[in-house]
Order: sequence, then structure tokens, then C-alpha cells
Amino acid sequence: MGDGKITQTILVVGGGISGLTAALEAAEAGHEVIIVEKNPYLGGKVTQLYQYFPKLCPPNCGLEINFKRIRSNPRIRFFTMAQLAGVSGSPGDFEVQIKISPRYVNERCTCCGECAKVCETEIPNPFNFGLDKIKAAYLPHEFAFPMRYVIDPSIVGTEEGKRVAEACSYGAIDLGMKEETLTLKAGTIIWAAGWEPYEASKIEYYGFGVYPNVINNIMMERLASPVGPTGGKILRPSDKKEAKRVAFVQCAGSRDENHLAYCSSICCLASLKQANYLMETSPEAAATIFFIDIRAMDRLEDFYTMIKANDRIRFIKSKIAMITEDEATHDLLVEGENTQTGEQVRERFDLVVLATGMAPNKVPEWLLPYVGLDEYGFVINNGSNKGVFGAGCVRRPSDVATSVQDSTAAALKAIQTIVRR
Amino acid sequence: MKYFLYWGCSLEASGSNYLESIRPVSKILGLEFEEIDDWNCCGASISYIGANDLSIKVLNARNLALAEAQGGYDIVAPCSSCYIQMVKVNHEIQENEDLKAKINAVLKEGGLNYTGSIRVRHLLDVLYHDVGPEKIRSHVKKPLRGIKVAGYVGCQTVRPYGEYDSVERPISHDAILQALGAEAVPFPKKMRCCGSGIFLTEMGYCMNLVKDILEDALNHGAEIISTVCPMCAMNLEAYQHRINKVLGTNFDVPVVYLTQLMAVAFGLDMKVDAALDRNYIPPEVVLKKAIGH
Amino acid sequence: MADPKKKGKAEGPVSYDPSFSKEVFEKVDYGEKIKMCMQCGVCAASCPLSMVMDYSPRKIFALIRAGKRSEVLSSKAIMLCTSCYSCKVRCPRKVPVVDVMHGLANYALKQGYVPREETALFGREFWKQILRLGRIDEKDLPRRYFFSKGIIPGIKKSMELADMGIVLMLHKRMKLLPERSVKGIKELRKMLEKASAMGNGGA
Amino acid sequence: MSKKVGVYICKGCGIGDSLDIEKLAGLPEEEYSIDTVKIHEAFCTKEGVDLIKDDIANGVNAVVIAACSPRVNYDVFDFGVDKIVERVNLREQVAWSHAPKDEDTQMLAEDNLRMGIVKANASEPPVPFKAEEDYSGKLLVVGGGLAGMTAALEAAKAGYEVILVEKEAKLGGFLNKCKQRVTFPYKELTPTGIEDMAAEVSANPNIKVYTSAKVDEISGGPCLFNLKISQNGTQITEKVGSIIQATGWVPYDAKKLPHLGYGRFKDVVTNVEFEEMAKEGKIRRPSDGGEVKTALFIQCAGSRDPEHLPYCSSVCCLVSLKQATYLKEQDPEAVSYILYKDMRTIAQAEDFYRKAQRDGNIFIRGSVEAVGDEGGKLYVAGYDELLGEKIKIEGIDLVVLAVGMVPASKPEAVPKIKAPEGAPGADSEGMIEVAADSGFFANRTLNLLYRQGPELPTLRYGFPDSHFICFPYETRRTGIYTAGCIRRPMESYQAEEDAVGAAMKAIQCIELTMRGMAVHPRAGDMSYPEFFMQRCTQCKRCTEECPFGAINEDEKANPLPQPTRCRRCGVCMGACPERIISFKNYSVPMIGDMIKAIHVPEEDEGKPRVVALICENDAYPALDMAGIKRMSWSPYIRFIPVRCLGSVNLVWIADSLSRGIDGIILLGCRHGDDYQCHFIKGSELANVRLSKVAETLQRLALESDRVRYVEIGIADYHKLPGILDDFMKVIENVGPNPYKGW
Repeated sequence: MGDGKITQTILVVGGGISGLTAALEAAEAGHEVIIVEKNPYLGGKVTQLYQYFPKLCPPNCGLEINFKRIRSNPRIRFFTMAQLAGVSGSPGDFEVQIKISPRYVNERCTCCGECAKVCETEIPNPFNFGLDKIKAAYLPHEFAFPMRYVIDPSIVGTEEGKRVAEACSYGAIDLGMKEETLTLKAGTIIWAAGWEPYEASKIEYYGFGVYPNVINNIMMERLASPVGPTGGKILRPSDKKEAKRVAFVQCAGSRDENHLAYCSSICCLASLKQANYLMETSPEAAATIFFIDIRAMDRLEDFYTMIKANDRIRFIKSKIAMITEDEATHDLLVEGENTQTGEQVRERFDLVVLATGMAPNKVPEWLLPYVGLDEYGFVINNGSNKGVFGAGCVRRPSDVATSVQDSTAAALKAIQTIVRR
Repeated sequence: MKYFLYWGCSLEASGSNYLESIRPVSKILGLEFEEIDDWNCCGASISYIGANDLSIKVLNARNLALAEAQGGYDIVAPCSSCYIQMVKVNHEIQENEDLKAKINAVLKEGGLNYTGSIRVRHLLDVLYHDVGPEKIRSHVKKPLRGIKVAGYVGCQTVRPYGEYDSVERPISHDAILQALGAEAVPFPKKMRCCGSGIFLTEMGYCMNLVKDILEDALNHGAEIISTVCPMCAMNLEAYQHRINKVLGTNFDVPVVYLTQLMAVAFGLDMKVDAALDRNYIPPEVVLKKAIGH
Repeated sequence: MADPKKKGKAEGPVSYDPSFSKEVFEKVDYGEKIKMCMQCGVCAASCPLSMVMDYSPRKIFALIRAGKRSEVLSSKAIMLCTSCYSCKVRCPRKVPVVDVMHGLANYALKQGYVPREETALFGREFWKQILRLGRIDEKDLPRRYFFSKGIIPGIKKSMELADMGIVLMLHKRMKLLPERSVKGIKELRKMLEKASAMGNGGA
Repeated sequence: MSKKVGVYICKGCGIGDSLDIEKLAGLPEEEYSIDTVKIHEAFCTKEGVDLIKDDIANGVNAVVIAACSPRVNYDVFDFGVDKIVERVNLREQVAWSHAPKDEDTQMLAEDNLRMGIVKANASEPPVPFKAEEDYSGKLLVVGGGLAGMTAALEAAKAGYEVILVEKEAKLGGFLNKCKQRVTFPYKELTPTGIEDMAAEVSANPNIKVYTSAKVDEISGGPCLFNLKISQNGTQITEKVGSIIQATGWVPYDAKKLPHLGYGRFKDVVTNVEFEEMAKEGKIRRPSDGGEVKTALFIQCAGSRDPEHLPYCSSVCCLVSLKQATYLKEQDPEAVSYILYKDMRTIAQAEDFYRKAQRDGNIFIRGSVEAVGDEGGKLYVAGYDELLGEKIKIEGIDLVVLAVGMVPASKPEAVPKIKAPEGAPGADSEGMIEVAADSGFFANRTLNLLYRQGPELPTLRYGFPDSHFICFPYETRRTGIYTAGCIRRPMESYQAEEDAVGAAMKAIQCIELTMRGMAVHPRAGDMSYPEFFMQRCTQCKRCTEECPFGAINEDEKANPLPQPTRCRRCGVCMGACPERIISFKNYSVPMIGDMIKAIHVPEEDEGKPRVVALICENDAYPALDMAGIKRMSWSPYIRFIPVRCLGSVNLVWIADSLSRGIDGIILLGCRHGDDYQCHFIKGSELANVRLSKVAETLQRLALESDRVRYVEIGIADYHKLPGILDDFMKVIENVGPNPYKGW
């Protein structure tokens, strides 16, 4: 390993549930860790979920514990709005570039909110996938960690920007911030960059991006959240009407050689859970889940059994072939074949939720000399890794518990690279 | 730019107005078309009834081989049925060495051989990508302003490979209509099948398919329908009155070829070049509305 | 609306017979591709004519798997394919459903089944003409097809559709001279004979 | 230690506009004669922090910062472990949520400040626990299968010594029985590689292997586990720091599936029997050794069946695809039918499903109605969902039942123990079935000398798995982790990953314990409970209630705390009627003093007072959220965060009421099957104890309405104001507490 001297620091790319876990497990075992997160806050995708299956509990519960673990652990440092920009060196002795985008708010921010009061510009709320708007001076979300405001670049260099900056009595707003790149040493790297929902507009016959009331399953999480853009009411985007008849279209992209040939593992349970969200909104609400196979593994089967028992949730074994819109009402016509009766399904729904699959975030070219990918772009941990290890959904589509398991494992793989015993 | 124009059997007869309008339009756009000497029928979609798959492949392989020997330019098919037959066979030959060997073994009987070098294209592809809406717009003398056209793409035109446009939500046809100054109406059923090869023998079923397409076009305000395939044109145009009789509708909507509209917009002769007089349901009325006289 | 349970609902359970799927895999053009079908049904709902079919394409594959030979080979579904390719472009397992349907129709006819008589007659005349001319003569073909069932029905049918013929003629959309054959017709015939001799399956 | 308290009152973030800071700043001097009191515009700024640091330099060692919530600026206000830092929340829970310049808001701030000062006065910096005896940094792995060997190897690679105990003579576990494996990337079958792995384990200098051995006894706790291992007659003692249980699974007993033909027909075998046959060489008909031309695999044989195993066994689909592949390789002409409910090949494993289709196996989605024989061959009758018809598949040579996984920990029959007096559900001999989550349920493997039982408590179906989604490795026995199929049915690929993670946790436990720190969820906490034994009445509550079985008992029922097993939740402290259990920085008197510090106005002032004891993990952050969202609630409530509601001692309720407090509300996490309490039983225990508070109230002649328990999730902050105001209405209705001013 280079000159034989080993840098003990573990660099974790991604501050989602996988990255946080890998970082914490390693740090609590006594190792120095740096987390690099592209969002202005830690927590990743799960912060945007309303509930976890199968317990239907709030993700913030576990996140709060993890943040508390970070607070009480001096061995962990983290950068938000930061990305890994380059790597050189060898296992045990990496030099990494970290690109940090300007937040325009420094550590003096007390979250008092005065800046937002004077800010008039509104931007589509990234946390809610643009389902609502937010001030250009904003706290990303109420549980944001670190709890610190962000200034959107759109008002930087404007008169309004000045006014916003002046509104801060703590000198926390610094519109002069520039993008900076840090160079650090690391002994090993854990790649936990997470996933994105498959770009559903590529499944053209489903009309995502064309018909406003066809949404993906992540947007559904925000709609269901009591603190989301609709205050927990499941309102369809076209007319903010409460969605009563909702279709869940499984394998939207997954198990499809024209899109994602693999199964995304979580979409079945996600839809079962979201059908349950719908049940809570109103006694007339009814859900139909169109599926190929319901894949509720191990004890998750219990959750499937529970949902099946609800007579307002229908299961139809059919891959949906076509979604069209009634231009007048923006209702959606969903077409498929009920393969259990052989009948053609042609039904009208208020809202269609596409159970879009998981696409792993892309591993940059320059990292590939250190870590291998499978044909679908998932990271392989198989002993041929050169100091860089995948953790969580970059390895295989998986639910939270499995991602945490995998990330705990990744932490040990990383430690093995740097231990001097 | 030089191509082979494989116009196929229909364009010499029921689709003659297509061929007639292609010639002057392509001249203006600088498309140089050559005929594949002694070309044969593509087998269309119906020949599977009389022949095994290999025979149909051989039919197309012969044309491909002839074209290869004759200069190897891209083959352009104005007929979607010819296009899909040829493009499919060509792909399969290019992707499957065993198949290529098998086919060449057969072609040998006629002293032919095909290496797989040819590119098969639809006329719409050439008009949209090689010429492009901009260039087309530049030749427009009499914009079809205010005319609501339903750009019927038809099923086989962009399938199965979607090589030049989306197989579900294509845009090329509408883009060209807009370049001509016309208003391309939104038209969900623009990809819905008209019955193509089995229309004649399954009229009972297929008339309903055509009815749905025509209704959808009209409901979206279309005054005229544009097509890029002789099968589509035939099925949508020639049977309207029969459909009215059987299904109690009252269709009388003109169905023209995209190239006919181009000829008109380019200010060419409505009769000689656009061959509008060959249309069953006269389109002149609608077209005059825009271009006067 | 076809009742999917109409046919083959013989009293007593269906006894699975793998020999037919084997037969299809080996003897039907593109037949082997059916192996990959996972019965999702996307083809059925993509098909413009599935609502008038006795069995949807998906169901046809299920019947093949079950070994229900006569149900499949006599099903009108296999001859109602309009070749629109909607199914093929959407199939998540890349099964070329259109090609399989054509293969089945061809095979059924070879086996003496005639699921759709009219299309069968037309298709046969179509192919005959290709063998004769190497091309299609649009005025000649319909006539031959109409009269393929004899003089009387022939006259009846051509009267029915006479109006269209006339219209097309008036609009210069019918060739008046008879179509001449392609120059290389002899070689073409030889090729086609050889091709058909090489039989089905494969691809 | 001798305290010098400094109080620092921040005016930032609107606190200054909301409160009369000067007045507030007078309080420490007047009431607690604290002379170091400072005010600043924003203590979180450098200047602010420097002010505090100067005072620390001049002897202040207990810092009371009246400003924002402790959830923020934790790093800014860190002055080292030897300094006590008490954060008084004047921002989220006062200035941002109550009327500015209002008498009641001022009183709220004053009480918060009083409680903070009292707490700072009462707490001491924790001193990490260190036992007399030597600590061990070794790992014990029980079970030498794929998971166990993986855990051992991975820990060894990280430089740790491992002791591996395997009951069989040979390492390898179930994979020894297997011909091949399906694993990532799921394209083709691969060798199991288990022999090589076993060889690698045996050759590894860091791993000591005991085969044909079992664990007779484990005592002690993390870093202090003393083992007795018996190996062919002889007993060996070892000492380890942490433990991984990877004892795997057993196939579901096919004898319970006669309706599927097992036991009735020789040619009906389980997937395990099929695997063994394949490994031995040729797949034949057991009845006559004849060729297998046609095989039929029945999926979910027992699994996903309420009569048998209600859960999905996860692996059976892949296993049958693998075994159908064996048959194809043996005889390309052979046909395999796979009769399934749902084909469950998740993630990249979908590729292997495709492979099995390509091989020409026949998949039938449906159900089995009967298995029988006709002329020496078997038939299976059932229903084909996709055909929509009843089917009968005849001429089958071999039927393979894809039986599921049962955790090795699950007992054949639920064990019984002597029922306590008058316990419901006791049988004629006064015996009662033990609950699955008791340490007495699981099959004997670890033989822990724990007061709460010899084995890991299990979840439903007998898996000693974690109930947590976010923390899947958490068990209820500190320093003991599970890995592989003992946790949950999983394919071999996942079992390997799982084992690596378990090794990580086991190593981490050692590292933390060595430094005298707690493990999850209070990782790093150096405080621990100390027992003032002289006053112990041997009531056993602490030993019974500790959710982690951390406290043993001697024969006289004296508690024997095992600090390295302790999670520092304080449940024992809440349980103890004698209040003899305390942490250096958290104790019954401390919270009691905080309650006593609350000023209770005279009855005629019409200002009721309510004490809210709230879980610091969920309810407290939720309250902050409500503040951040500028929600508002009654200013009459005084919030006291606790480590866990389980640490709430009933005496606090008595204290409150006897001091004239009008009501008490407890806010804690959901309990029951889907509990969210991070200490598993804490909130449930608080609820149980509260049900017993009635008599206390009667003794004081008070209404039971005055005490309420409410479950609240961290995300339910929008509901909090409603919950609190609702309780205030109740308090107004029952009227003032008659004990005011006594």
C-alpha cells in the first residue's frame, strides 16, 4: 500500500440511511469517518418517506437516533451540499477531491427564519418533488440535520438577495460564498450514493410527465405525509381533488427487458403500504393493485396478508398495457388483461401511482478502477474491490432493513482495509 | 443524397397518388431516388399464410442483396408494411450469423449474396432526419395555415425498433405537418392499427378499428387526415362510405399522403404533382381554405 | 367480448401435455420464444383485436404450455393478428408475439386447421401470386380471392365490392395493364422452393 | 465534585423579544445564589462561546445555557467530558411557541431555568465503568455454516480473534448437503465453495475451531463472557467479548404435509432430499430407482400457509429453479413443472428465473388440490389460475415439495414454566406456556446464565431477529448478535452479507465496552446505574423488568447488575420502589428536585401547573418541531425529558401531586406488536406502572384523570398542541389540586 503508511480515515459517500449507518457503525467501533452528502441535509431518500413498511412507523424516529449518535460522536465529520469529485492513490492511501457547493448560509445560522420572512421569490420545493413551492431562503425540511437554512442561487446577486441577507441579525448569510474543492486523505471509501426512481417517462405508454395524475411512488410518499405539500390529503395534481379511486401499477420499469431487467424488490411492499395510506384518508377510498407477482419476502408476508384482508384493496394480476387520459376530467383510463379471468380490464381512476423501480446512482468513470459493477450498474463487493466498497441500494435494490445490514457489512469491509494489526 | 426508393406493389396501383407526389417533392428536397432493379414483393404482413418465415425472409433478402450489389445505398420504403418487413429481416440477418448463412445458402440458388450492409428506412425517417422540418419549411410557398390535420402515423411506421422515432408517442409526422404551416391536432389514436393486411378479409372487425380512428381524429377537430402508408390510406379512405352504411356513421373526411400535402405547400400543381384528383374523397375543398384559389 | 372459458372447457380437468409445447418450440416459426413468457398479459391489452379473439395472445401461450393442441391450432386468435407490433414492442420478456402468431397460423394451416377461412383464402392467393409474378397485382389479386370459392360466391363478392374497384379505377389508382412478372422469377421460385423445403422453426 | 455553576441566557432567535431577560437573569442569584450569570445576543457565536470559555477558565464547571434546544449547537456548546452542560430550552419550547411579553411565558421560562439549574447542581460527570477482571476482545461464533464461517473469517480479517463452535464434526452446515448454489450474479449455478471456506477457516491463525462441540454455559457480559464448551466429553473454558449466533435453520417437517403426498408416496420428496440425491450423483425415483423424466415442484409447501408457516421462506423459488436446472443437466429431455403462487426471485435473481424459463421448464401459477398415484406414476391435481381451469398433471416420476425454513431456535412445542400464583392460562399442573419474547422460549443453544432465561428472546415464528427496521442487528441481549437464517429466511448470498454485518456489530460492542461505553442506542454513554444495596428489599422488579436481561439475582434475590450488559435506559431506576438505582447524571432525586423546583401558583391565581414527562428520543424532538413550526400550546405545562418512559419512577408522580401540581402527562413511544420504543419495553412498562398509580391517587384522594399516558410518534408533532390542550381542559374540569401551597 503505497509507502506503507495507512490513512485511517473512512470516507463515506452519501448521507442517506446506508451512508449514515456505515459511517456510524465504523465510528462507534473507533474509526475516523467523513460523510459527503450532496443534499443540504443528511438522511437521504428515507427523509421523504411518510412511513416504513411493515411497521408503518415514521423514518424520522430512527433518523433522530442516528443524528443523536452523530452528535455524541466526535469521530464523525460531515459535509453537506458536497460531492466526491475525484480519487487518486491506492487502498489505505487515497487522495480525494470533495466539491462543495455554496449554501450561502454559514454556521452562524440560528434557524430563526427572519430571512424567509423577507424573501418573496418562491421555488419548486425540491423536498416535495416540486409538488409545492417554497421560499428561496428555506429550511429544507423541519427535521433537517444540520438544522440550517439554504439560500437558492436564483436570488444570489439580486436586490432581494441583499434584503434577505440584511434580514439576518447573526451575519449567517454570506452571498459571496463560492464553490470550493477540498482535498483530503482517506484510507478507504464506502460508496453509498443511493438510488433514483426509474425515469418513468421512458415507459411512454404510461403517460408519466404527460398526464398530471400519473405519479410515481416516491411522489405518493410526499402526498401522504401529514407535513407534505397537501397536508397528508391525497390530492391529485391536476385539480387538487381528493383521490378516491387509485390504481397502483406494479413493475413500472422493473422486470422489463426494455427498461430494468431486474426486480426492484421493494415496489410490491411500497404499494401495499401506500394502499394503506389511502385507506386512512377516507372510508370511500379504494385501491387497485395491478401486479405480475407479489413479492413479499419472509415475514413481510404478514403485511401482505393484512392488506389482502381489506376489502377496499383489490389485487388484479395484470401488467398494465396502456394508460390514457380523459381530457375533460383528467381521469385516467387504465387498460390491461386480468390474467386470472382472461377479461380485459378498462377502468377509470382518479390517480395512478406507478410503482417505479430503483435505479442505482451512477458510479463515476474515475472510480471504476477501484470497484466493479454488474451489467445493471450495481456495485459488486467480491474481494476484487480496491479499497472502495458499495453499501445499500447501489449494490442491489433493497428495503431499509436490508440496506442497513448491507451498510453495516460494508463498514467492516472498509475497516479491514485500514486496520494495522 | 442518394437512396433506393423501394415503393412496392401498392404504390403502382392503389397508392399511386403517393408515388406521384413523392417524385416532385423529393426533387425539390434534393433527394435522389433510384429503383432497385427487378425488385420483388416484400411479402407484406399476410404472406405468412402461404409461406414459412424463411421464405418471407428470403423475399426481402433478395431485395437487400440486389440493392447491395447495385450500390448499397439506404433503401427507403414509403409503405410501412414494406418497411417493417424489410427492416425486420435486415435486423435479424445482421444480428444472427447463423440466419445470415442460412439465407445466403438460399440466395445462392439465384446467384445472390447479402453481407448485411444495407440500411432500411421509412420515407418519414428520411424526411424528418435527413431533410428535416427546417429545410422543408424553407421550401413552403403556400403554408397550410389554419388547416387542422390529424397526422396518422399508423402502427408499422415506426415499429418494431423505434429506430428514428418513438414507438408509442412519435413526433416526426406532426413536426413535418407543422413545418408545412398546418395545425397538427393532438390525436391519441395516431398509433392505433387500421387493420392493415387483414382488412379485406376481416372487414367486420376492422371497420370498427377504422371507425375509432376516424372518430378520434374528428373529435380532436381534424378536417383532413395525413398518412404515410398506402395500407393506412386505403383503409381509412376507401371504406368510409361502406362504414357509414354498416355502422351508421357519416364519415366524409379526406385522407391524403403527407407528400401530397407537401406538394401543395410547396406550391406545386394540385393535379399533376399533388395528384389530389386521385383521392377518393376530394381534399381540395379543405386545402383551398388555406391556400386560396 | 369473448368468454375466455368458452372453449376447451371439457368436462373434467385439463391434463397437461408437454409434447405440444415441444412441438411448438421445434416446428413453429419463433415458437421457442414462448418459453420466456411470464404471463403478464401486456400483449393481450395491447392488441387492437383481442376483444374479438376467443383467446388472448397471453392465453394462447398458456394453452400451448398446457398442451391444448386443437384449441390453439383452431383458435381464430392466431389468424386475427393485424401485425401492428404493439405487443412486441411492450413485451417485458421480448417475446416477438406478432411473429409467433404468424408462425402459429402458418403451422395451423399446414396441420389442416382453418381458423379463419377468408384470410386463409386471401393469403393463399397472395402467396400464389408472389410465386407467379414475384409481385402483387392489386386488381388481379382480389378477383382471384373472390373466385377462389367458386363462380357464384365470387360474383356475389365482387359485386359487393365492385363500387370500390370502379372508384379506384376512376381515380387512376388501379393499373390497367396486367402486372408482368419480375425478370428473375425463375431464380426467385427456386429460392422460395428451397426456403420452404427448409421448413419451419428456428429464428 | 464541587460545583461552580454559570448561567448563560441567550437573547437570540426572538428569545429577547419574547421574555424579560433582565428579570430572568436575576433568578439564579436570588433563588440559587449563583453569581455567574451572563446575557448575550447569541451565545452560539464565537464571541458568545468565548464568554463561556472565559468563565470555565475561571472555575465554572457546570454550564447552564438557556437558549435553543439541545438538539442544535451540540457541538458549539461542547466543553469537554469533565464539564456539565445543561441546556434550558427557551427557544423552540418557549419563545417560538408562546405569547411574547406574557406573564405566563415568563413564568414558563423561569421554571425551565430553575429545573436546568437544579439538574446541573445534581449531576456529576460520568465515570466510565471498568470491571476488576480482564476484558476479552475475542468473538464467539456459534454455528459453523456459511453465515458462521463468514462472520469468523471477516472478523479475523479485521484482526480479531475468533472462537468458532460447531455441533457437527465437519464445518459447512447446510451447504455440505448441496450440490451447487445460486448466488450473485444469478446467471448460472456455481459451486458451493464450502469446502474451501472450511479449509480457510481451519487454517486461519486468528480462528480457533471447536467441532462436534456445544456451548454448555455462558455467564457474564460483553468483554466478560465466560464460556464452558464441551467437545467429545471434555469441557473447555474460554472467555470472549461478544457473541454471534449463526445456528441456521431446519427444513419444515414434511410429515405435516400428507395432503401433498409426503409419507404416502415414495416418490414425493422434499427439496432437501432432492438436493442430497443430486449431490450423491443421480436423481432417481426413490420407489424403484427409475429414471426421472417428469418432475413437479410444489412451491410454498407449508410456507405462506396459516396452517403451517404463515411467512414466506424466501429461498424456495430460487432453490426449485436450481433443482430443475440439475434435472435438465442430467437429462435435457426431462420436463420440470414448477407449480407456484408467486414467483419470488427478487433483485438481480430475476435473471435466474429467466434462465430457468430459457431451459424450457414449465411454470404454472396455481394451487394443488391432490397428489396421487396411477399405474406407478404420480399425478397432481389442482387449479391453474392462468388457464382458469382445473388441471391434472399425470405421469410424474418425482414430486418435489419446496419446504420452507424454520429457525433452529424454534422449539417443537412451546415450553412451559411454573405459573405465578393465579396467572391466567395456567394448566392443571399450574404450568404456563412461555411467551416467544421470553428468554425461556428458544431451543437451548447459548445456555446463558441469565436471570431472564438462557436464550435470546424471539419474535413471532421463533426468529431471534430484530424488530427494528432501522437497527436490524439489535437483539435484546447486549453483545449477542444473530446472523443468517436464524434471523429470517434468506438466500445464501444474503446470509453471507448478513454475517459480515453481525461481525461488525460484535466487534463494535467489544470496542465500546472496552472504553466503558454503552452500545446502541446510547452508544458512547459513559454513565451506568449504581445500586445502593443497603436499602434493597429484594423485590425483583429491576431484575424482572430490565428489557435486556442485564441484571442477575443471587439466591437471596439481591440484584447482581452486569454493567457491560446495560443499555443505560434507566428502566431499573424507574422500577425501583426504594429509589436505590441512580446514574451519575440521571437519578430519581434529580428529577424529583426538578419537579420541586417548579413554582406552583396559589389556587386563586387560576394558573394550573402540569408536569409532562416526555421521551427524549421521540416526544421531545416532536415538541421542538411544533415550536419550529410556530405552533402553540398551554404555557402551564412543564416538560421534563427522560431517557425512556421506562425510567419514570412513580414517586415523581406522588412528588408532583403532593406539591400541588394539577396533572401529569406522560408522552412516549408506541408499544405493542409494532412497538417503537428504542428500549423495547420502556413505554409499555411505564403504561403498566401508571395503571397501578390509581391507588397512589386514592391515597391522596385525587382524581385519576389527573394522570394521563399518551403515545406519540416523532412525526406526529402536528398533533401535539391538540393533545396537550385537550389534557389541560380535563385538568380545568377536575379543578385545582387541593394540595397547593402545603
